[in-house]
Amino acid sequence: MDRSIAGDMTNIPEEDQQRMTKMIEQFQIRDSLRMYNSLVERCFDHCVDSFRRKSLDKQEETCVQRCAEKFLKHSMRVSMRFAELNQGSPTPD
Amino acid sequence: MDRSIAGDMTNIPEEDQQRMTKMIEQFQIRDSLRMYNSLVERCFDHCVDSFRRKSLDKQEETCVQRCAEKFLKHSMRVSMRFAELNQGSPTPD
Amino acid sequence: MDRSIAGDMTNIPEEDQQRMTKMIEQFQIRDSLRMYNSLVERCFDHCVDSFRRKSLDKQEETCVQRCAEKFLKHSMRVSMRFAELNQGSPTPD
Amino acid sequence: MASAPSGLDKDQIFGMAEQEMEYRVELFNKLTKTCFEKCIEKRYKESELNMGECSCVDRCVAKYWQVTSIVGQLLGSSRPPM
Amino acid sequence: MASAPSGLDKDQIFGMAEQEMEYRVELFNKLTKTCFEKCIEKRYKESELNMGECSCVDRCVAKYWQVTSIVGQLLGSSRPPM
Amino acid sequence: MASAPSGLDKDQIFGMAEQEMEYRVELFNKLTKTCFEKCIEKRYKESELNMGECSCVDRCVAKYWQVTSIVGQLLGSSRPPM
Repeated sequence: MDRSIAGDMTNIPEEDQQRMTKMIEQFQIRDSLRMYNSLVERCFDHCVDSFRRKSLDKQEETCVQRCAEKFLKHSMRVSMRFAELNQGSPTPD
Repeated sequence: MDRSIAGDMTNIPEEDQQRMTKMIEQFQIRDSLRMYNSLVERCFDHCVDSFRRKSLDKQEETCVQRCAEKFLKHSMRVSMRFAELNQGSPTPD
Repeated sequence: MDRSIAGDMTNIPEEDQQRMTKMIEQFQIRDSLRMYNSLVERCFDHCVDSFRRKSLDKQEETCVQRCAEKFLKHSMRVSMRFAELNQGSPTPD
Repeated sequence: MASAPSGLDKDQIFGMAEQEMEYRVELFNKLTKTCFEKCIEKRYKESELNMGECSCVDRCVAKYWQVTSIVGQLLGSSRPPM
Repeated sequence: MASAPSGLDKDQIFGMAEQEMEYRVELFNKLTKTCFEKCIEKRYKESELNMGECSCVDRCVAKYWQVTSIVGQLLGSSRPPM
Repeated sequence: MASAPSGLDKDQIFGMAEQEMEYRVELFNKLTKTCFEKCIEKRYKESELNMGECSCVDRCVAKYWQVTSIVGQLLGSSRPPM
């Protein structure tokens, strides 16, 4: 997803490249923390509906685990398809 | 919506006004990009439910178009009413 | 919720502590404004469904008031439980 | 706002202005989204707002505004931060 | 981007790059969330995507992309800001 | 954190601290919203939490916390980033 930005970086001074790299890193950290939070929210919401105990039972635990794994696999697949579409349609300005 | 901030800008130095103007511009760009993203999400969600083909059929396309146009008109109407309410109730501190 | 960050602040210079304090303050303001916005959205959504008049009727008003109060009490309870869990499981690294 | 002298305070002023704008934009966006969901026919037969939708939207905005001030009072300020 | 000379403009350039990244990340996240809701079986019998889910996801992404460009055209640019 | 010497690194440290706070605030907000939806009676007959709601909230927070650590393990850290 950083393709066009990376492309723009070839003819700018090194200090700017460093600044850009830092910015991208900060973005990736923030994005992965957000993803973590929404993964927890989504899988909790789908898998936990009973509050008669204060611990997850085995079924809920399995559900959460599969939900999270499935979401990650889904996310990777979307990411691949998304990249293909980005390449398939080069910016016509 | 920038009424009160703009009002405050009359008696501050020019460099600060420039900084404020830039900030407002950045806000407007960010906000329009977010609006674009949520418009796509909303109209896709309302109009596309079948995944037996990889292209939108004519009906889905029309639905998306009307959805987006309707949302924009709705948004303008809300914006007008919102501005009236802001003016109708001057800040009583 | 600022426990670990505050802990880290004991052996850093005063100017950094000030910077950190400001950052935390900014966070708290932003967070309380966001909370305010989502409280309005949630209670409006739960309590207002008729649009034959342009003013809230008594029933809607009471509903909004209780919804908001209840959410605030709920939020405080969650905050207490959350703090206990944070203390109960000290960082194992 | 105009009385703040030093450089440091300026950053805080701009920070506050930024947060106020963020707050207003968010309020407007939530209001727009909520009233779209409450008032707009989702079949999208046409791209215009019909009369029923228009008056629903107007009342929705007015009522949302009132909720804003009820919640604002409850949160301790005499008036929501606008 | 490479033609901007002064220091002040640089901040604006970085600001724009930041907003573009924010936009793309948000687009990707909304796309992922939406297609998960539309295509993935919520009973979670297994942690693998089955064949039906896989092809649904592929088509969902393709269609979402098309919606992106329809809305982009409507908003006045010949092409959504990518 | 205390060992970072130079000015540049400091910005990164503050950046990390900012992101950690953002993460925690978001976690808390999502937890609060989710448990409100799961546990609180939406008829709003009164503004107090009743006994059933209170115990539901307590268990909801405890279970959410457990989900946090299951997902954290799956994402590769031995412990969610708290």
